[in-house]
Amino acid sequence: MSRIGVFICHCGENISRTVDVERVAALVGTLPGVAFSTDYKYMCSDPGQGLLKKAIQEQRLSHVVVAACSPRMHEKTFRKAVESAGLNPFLCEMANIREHCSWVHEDRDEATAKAVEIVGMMVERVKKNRVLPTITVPVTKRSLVIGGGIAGIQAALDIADAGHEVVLVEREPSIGGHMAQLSETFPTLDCSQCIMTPKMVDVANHPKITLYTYAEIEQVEGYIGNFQVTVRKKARSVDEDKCTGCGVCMTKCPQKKIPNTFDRNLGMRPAIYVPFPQAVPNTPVIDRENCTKFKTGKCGVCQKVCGPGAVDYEQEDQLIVEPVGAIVVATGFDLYSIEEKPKGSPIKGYGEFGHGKIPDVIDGMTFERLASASGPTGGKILRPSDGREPKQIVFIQCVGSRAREKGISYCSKICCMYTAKHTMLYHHKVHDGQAYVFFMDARTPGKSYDEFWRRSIEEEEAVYIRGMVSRLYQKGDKIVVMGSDIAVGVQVEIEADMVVLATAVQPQKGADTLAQKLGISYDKYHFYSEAHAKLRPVECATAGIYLAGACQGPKDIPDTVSQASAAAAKVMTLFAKDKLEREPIVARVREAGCVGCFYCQKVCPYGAVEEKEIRDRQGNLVKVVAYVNPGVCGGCGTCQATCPSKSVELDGYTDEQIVAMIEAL
Amino acid sequence: MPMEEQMHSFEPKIIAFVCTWCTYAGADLAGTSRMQYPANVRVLKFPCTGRIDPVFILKAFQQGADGVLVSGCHPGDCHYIAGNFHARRRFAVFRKLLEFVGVDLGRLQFSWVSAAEGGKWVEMVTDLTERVRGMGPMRDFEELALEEQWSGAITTPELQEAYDSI
Amino acid sequence: MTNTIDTSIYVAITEAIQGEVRRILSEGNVSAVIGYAAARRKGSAQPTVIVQPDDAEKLIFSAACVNNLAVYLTKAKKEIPKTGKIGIVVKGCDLKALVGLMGESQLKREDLYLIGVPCAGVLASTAQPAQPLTSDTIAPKCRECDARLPTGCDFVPDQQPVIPELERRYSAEIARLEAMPPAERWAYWKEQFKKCIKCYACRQVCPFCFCEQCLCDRNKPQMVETTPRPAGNAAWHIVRGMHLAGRCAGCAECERVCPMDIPLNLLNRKMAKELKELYNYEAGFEMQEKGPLATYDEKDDQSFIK
Amino acid sequence: MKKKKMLLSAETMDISFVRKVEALSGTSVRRCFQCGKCSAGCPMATFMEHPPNRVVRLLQLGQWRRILEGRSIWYCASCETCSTRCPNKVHLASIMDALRKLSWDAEGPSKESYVQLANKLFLQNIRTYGRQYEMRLAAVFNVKSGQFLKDLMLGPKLITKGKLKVFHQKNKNMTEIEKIFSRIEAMRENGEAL
Amino acid sequence: MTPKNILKYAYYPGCSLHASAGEYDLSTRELFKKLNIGLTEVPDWFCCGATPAHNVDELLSLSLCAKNLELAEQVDGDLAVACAACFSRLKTTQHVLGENAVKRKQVEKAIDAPVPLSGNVKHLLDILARDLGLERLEQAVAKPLSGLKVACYYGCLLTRPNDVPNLDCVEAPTIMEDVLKAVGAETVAWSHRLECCGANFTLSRPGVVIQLSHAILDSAKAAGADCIMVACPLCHGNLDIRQKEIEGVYNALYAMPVFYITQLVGLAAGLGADKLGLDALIVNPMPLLKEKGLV
Repeated sequence: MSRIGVFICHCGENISRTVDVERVAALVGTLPGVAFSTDYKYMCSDPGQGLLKKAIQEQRLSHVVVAACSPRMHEKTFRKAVESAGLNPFLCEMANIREHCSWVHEDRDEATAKAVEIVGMMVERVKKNRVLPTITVPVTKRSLVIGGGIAGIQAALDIADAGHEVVLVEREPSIGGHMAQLSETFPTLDCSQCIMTPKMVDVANHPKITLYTYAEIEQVEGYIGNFQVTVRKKARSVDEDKCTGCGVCMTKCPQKKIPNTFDRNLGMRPAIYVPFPQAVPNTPVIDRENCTKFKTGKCGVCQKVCGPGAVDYEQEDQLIVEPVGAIVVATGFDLYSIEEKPKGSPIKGYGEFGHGKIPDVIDGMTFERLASASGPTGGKILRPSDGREPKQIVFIQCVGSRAREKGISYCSKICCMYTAKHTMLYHHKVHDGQAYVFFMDARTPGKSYDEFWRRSIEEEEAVYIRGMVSRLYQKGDKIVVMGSDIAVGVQVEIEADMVVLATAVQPQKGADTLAQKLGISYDKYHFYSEAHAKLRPVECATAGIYLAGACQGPKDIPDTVSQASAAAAKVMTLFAKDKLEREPIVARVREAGCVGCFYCQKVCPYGAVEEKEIRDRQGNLVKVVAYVNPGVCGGCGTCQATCPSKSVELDGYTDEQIVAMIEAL
Repeated sequence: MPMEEQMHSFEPKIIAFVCTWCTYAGADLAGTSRMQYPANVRVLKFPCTGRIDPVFILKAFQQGADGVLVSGCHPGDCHYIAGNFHARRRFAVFRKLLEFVGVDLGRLQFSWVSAAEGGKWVEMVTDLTERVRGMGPMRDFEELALEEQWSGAITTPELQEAYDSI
Repeated sequence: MTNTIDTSIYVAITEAIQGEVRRILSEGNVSAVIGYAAARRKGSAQPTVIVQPDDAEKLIFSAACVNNLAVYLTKAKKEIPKTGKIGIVVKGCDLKALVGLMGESQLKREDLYLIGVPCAGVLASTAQPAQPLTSDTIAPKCRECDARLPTGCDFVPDQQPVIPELERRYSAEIARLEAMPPAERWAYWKEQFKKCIKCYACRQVCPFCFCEQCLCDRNKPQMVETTPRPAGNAAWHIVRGMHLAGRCAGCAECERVCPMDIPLNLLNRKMAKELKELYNYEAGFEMQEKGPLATYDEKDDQSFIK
Repeated sequence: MKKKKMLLSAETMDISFVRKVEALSGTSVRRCFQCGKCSAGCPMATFMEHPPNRVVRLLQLGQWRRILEGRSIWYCASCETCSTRCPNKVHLASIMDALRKLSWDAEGPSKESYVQLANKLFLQNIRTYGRQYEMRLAAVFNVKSGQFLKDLMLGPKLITKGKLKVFHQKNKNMTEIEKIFSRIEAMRENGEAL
Repeated sequence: MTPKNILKYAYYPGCSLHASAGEYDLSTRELFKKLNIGLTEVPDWFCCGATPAHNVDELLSLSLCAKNLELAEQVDGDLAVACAACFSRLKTTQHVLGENAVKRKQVEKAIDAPVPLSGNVKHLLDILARDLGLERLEQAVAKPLSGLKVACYYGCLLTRPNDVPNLDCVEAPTIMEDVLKAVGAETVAWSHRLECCGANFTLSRPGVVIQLSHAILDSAKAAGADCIMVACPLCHGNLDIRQKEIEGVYNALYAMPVFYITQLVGLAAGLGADKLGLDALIVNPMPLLKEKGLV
């Protein structure tokens, strides 16, 4: 028979004003199982807690109910107190007679009666409470970083510098991501390559970082502190250990007319290639679609010319399993394309801007390549169509962004700033040229951002025109831009030589499939969802997985780097302990009852349910039942509500406890 | 007693199944904002609406609840990612079943009440309480409990014995 | 007016089944076959398990072959599946149940050899086994059957059942009840549930009631009242209805075996109807990885939620 | 007219004119980011077809003709409210001065010849008398603007009150004034000043 | 007597004070005599060009003002200015030429002399409130203007634009109120102290003037003022001379005397109506002053 102690708090007058606490104490004192019942002015005060502890010891209490404020306020306080008195904290429950009673009712009798019932319910509940040991799970102090852009690089370096091993996985043949493609960066106009490449080299040389390029995530198993990640290392056809990066193969490759995607298809590359000269690693990849050897079986020049004999046509994809304790997702972004979109996609293209068929209508990233000193034009701004220098250039902001009708309603955040930057770069390179910008509004929050934008107008003489462009069309070798200046209230028409569209920032292709492998949630645009927009902006709801950079939402470089370091800090926090402690409110399976229908597995938001084989002594399979991994379980209890035979129970919220409360009505 | 008088003196029992993150917090907010509402409601805290088994609702009615309120986080706000989405389907189906066996759905209310919606909580509780007050006590299950078995004409001692042993 | 339903194809089907079963048993593709055999009473049939090729000729198919044999793969004869790959004779309605069970990881397709039966319908529980199959004697479920030709089986005799359009009684009855005011409906079901004697035959025969320990037998806690009295009965039938929602494929065995003639399938049909309307879900021949209540859509209807 | 489509190009945007305005007013038109505060506080905005902010906007686009074709600049009261409150230190009042000057030089075109006339007379007065001769100013204005009876009622009263002096004594050092006027004219002729 | 007590100024009346605003000139001279502050009129001063000049020819406007500043050099002491417009022009000239070397060269060429930028240009208000100081002003009071509710009207040119006249805060000046409080008057808080009266259009577009001035009179009336006080002949012209006309157009009745600051301060200092040219005011102030027992 349980010996329950009930403690009624006055909360100064907050409760006692409307609830007759003495009476409540007296009445609940008579309930079966209640061995001790009292009231006190401030239960949460030191003397109050003292009273509680004393009673537990003197009265040899088995369970405790504290009737006071909301458990959201003081449950932890009292459970601690109970624990320090030698009882398991989960044998203590709170009855909320303040927020749910004294504060919301005026009639003293009503309130008192209700308080008695509330406490009564909790008494019945606490009888069924079980001792719950705190759960600990081991932590593998290695981390995986997905994506080798600036976000991934920053996170990887931070974690590695803290002395933990890092596995960095990049889909492309080289790390560097979009930042490596940029010419100069706002608001300081320092050259992207100059600040990026050293970091890339650091990654390559860091003893704690294992770098897999030209690789993708195949499968993710396990849970916080204990992930098993399978990485698919695509066949490079070049042996990284043997290759010296001399580059002869590339110069000798007869197949040289392949558009270089890194240069947004403005330049050409051979079939065996590194995407750009400063690539890390500097090991070429054979593009098997376009390689004559792979297409026809003939050629094989690269192999012949390769001194160290690194070229290996037989090479195959490798699957590598990496045990890690934490994962940082930094898959970054991609640019929206104005071309027509396949049926079914919510995103539409811009027919009014020519669906990408007008050669001299380019997007921001292409302009970056044109402006980049290491780009296909050596930093000259030239028209893709005829290589002439554009004298009238028009920039259009918010293409795709903030256009519900086109399928995207969010602001891409970086375009205002990089368009301002583009006008400056243009003005520096084409002195007799004139830049125009059509914009809705300039969004320049950020340190010395607005000053930068103003500079593009006041010093670099860009003409900003407030108002969206209605249509673009080719007229001879000009592009006619039909806009309007809403400040003047008249239509504006410009015959431009080149038009640059600030197209929307979207998540990388395949972001959704990766999310499914990781078991993290994403929004309708496939941006990854953080656990809490304000208070947990770098964590995923799935424990042990963190977000960095534009994969979570449009971000500029400073924000991306900050978030990457934040994610790294989160990982280090996790790694600071050898074992992970967590509240033991988790589901457990009663194997005897479980018939293995795995409804629980189907509804579990955390993928915490695994299959477990029950075998007899001879080792023959008796049955397959569900097993809930306490490390992964989030404790929502959806499994229990779904289980037909109620063979899975959520500790702390068992059917017994709940039914006991209902029956106490 | 006469109907009106009975109606008048009738204080319905309302039982509320709520999730701890949103609605329970919302109810707390109603308290901290000192809003007032009928004292008829008893709150049962769950981690998530996903944990709420339809059987509990049935059980509540059998235990003499005159009205049941089930409330949790708005879609998308679930602390456990998707618990409330599962709950939504479960209850959509269960209420149809109850309706089909003749339970008046006026006694069963579902709602999303966020941690910021103390006012909405008060509105929910007040509305349901007053509606149920108007409908009168939930007699269906009570009467059922009083009903004798159809084959219950216990004529012989053996039957009596057999019956008692059940 | 009564019109008879042509069951002549059943003879050919019986022969086809016997031939196939003899083959698979002798070739050793399967270790046992669950099917129907003639029973003692004239025209009646009963489930049987055969392991010898020679016993194949015992197998029959007739309008009296009402049972849903799927249940023999779950709890009734749990030991059978353990013996290896099993052959089983299935009508369309039974096949749906099997498919459902696969979805709930109770069975694996590769462990089964499915012998589908083109079915013109079977007799109602009220009819005598020897009676001819007519628009009156046909089982109510067969009146609205949309699965006369099982698909995805390993073997199906190529006879084509032909039967006239029949009045859909469940649909009619559901509509009638829905039209009532709640109180009347309650009264109706109260009468029905009062009859229940808690023999649990419905649970016993249902392929989906495969739980080793039923929620309704638990006493710690006692989730629902268990007494064989109206209160307990109502609780049982409501819980049962809920647990079968989105799973029951409509073999109507529960209703058939009910000694007190409670229209149990009515509840199941109602649930099926709602799930079709709400989530466009129907039990069928395609295995679904997740049932309608094991998944969700962010856009699900929530008009009933304030 | 002011609704006509703008064709923007290096040619159509007369930046040289804008430079003149900036030189005369000593303020930059590019600084303006069209917050509209000038128009919000302008006591005369209701009389203008291009409110002050739009005047600056048109300058930014080198569309000065659109401004001078309008009456806006002649309805500016030079109260300096705009300049005082501009968040970007755009001295709009000076820009207005500059625009009037330039339009004056270009001989209009302006619908607002009255204001122009008044100003011209005012300066002539200075040139001939050194100080204002209000009586004459008013009278001549009325004659030239053909509104003989304008403010006639005020006249006698003012005279009795000694507010309008019928006789006016010239400055003794008129030559100096004349010199200033002529030197400035000279400077302009040989392009030393705008 | 400490040197600080000796106050003497070069005096630039401006055209209006020699014509339509004679009473302003008179009252100024009388008041300063009373307060024994020396005033010596700048010999042969020219018109400053006022608004029309800078309106259409800034260089001319600057040159005229520069010339006047140069003339003022002959008389010692800071330059005291009565008219807000002249004050604004002279100050602006100093400011612009101080900042813009190009323009300064042009101007110096035009007047064929260096421009004195150092000399202080002061408005009468400044002299009364700061040079003389409110204390000494209080001491000088013979007949406090108690009970007189005054709406102080600054107009646009007195304080604007930023960092040019530097008379007082551009958006919330108090200098007029300070002076009047010192002489015992009551000042009202009202909305249109700084609005423009449209002086520039007195001649060319009276309609505009009437519309703007009407708003000002209205506001003063609504604030419960007995009278308005100005420090600028142009404002005075619009509010006083055109008041009847405005009343006609909007068929309102203001009967709101419009005083020059020197008239009110003079009154308090004990000067008689004759010495303040009160008779020159179009709207007759006598009834009000009698009522308040000030004459």
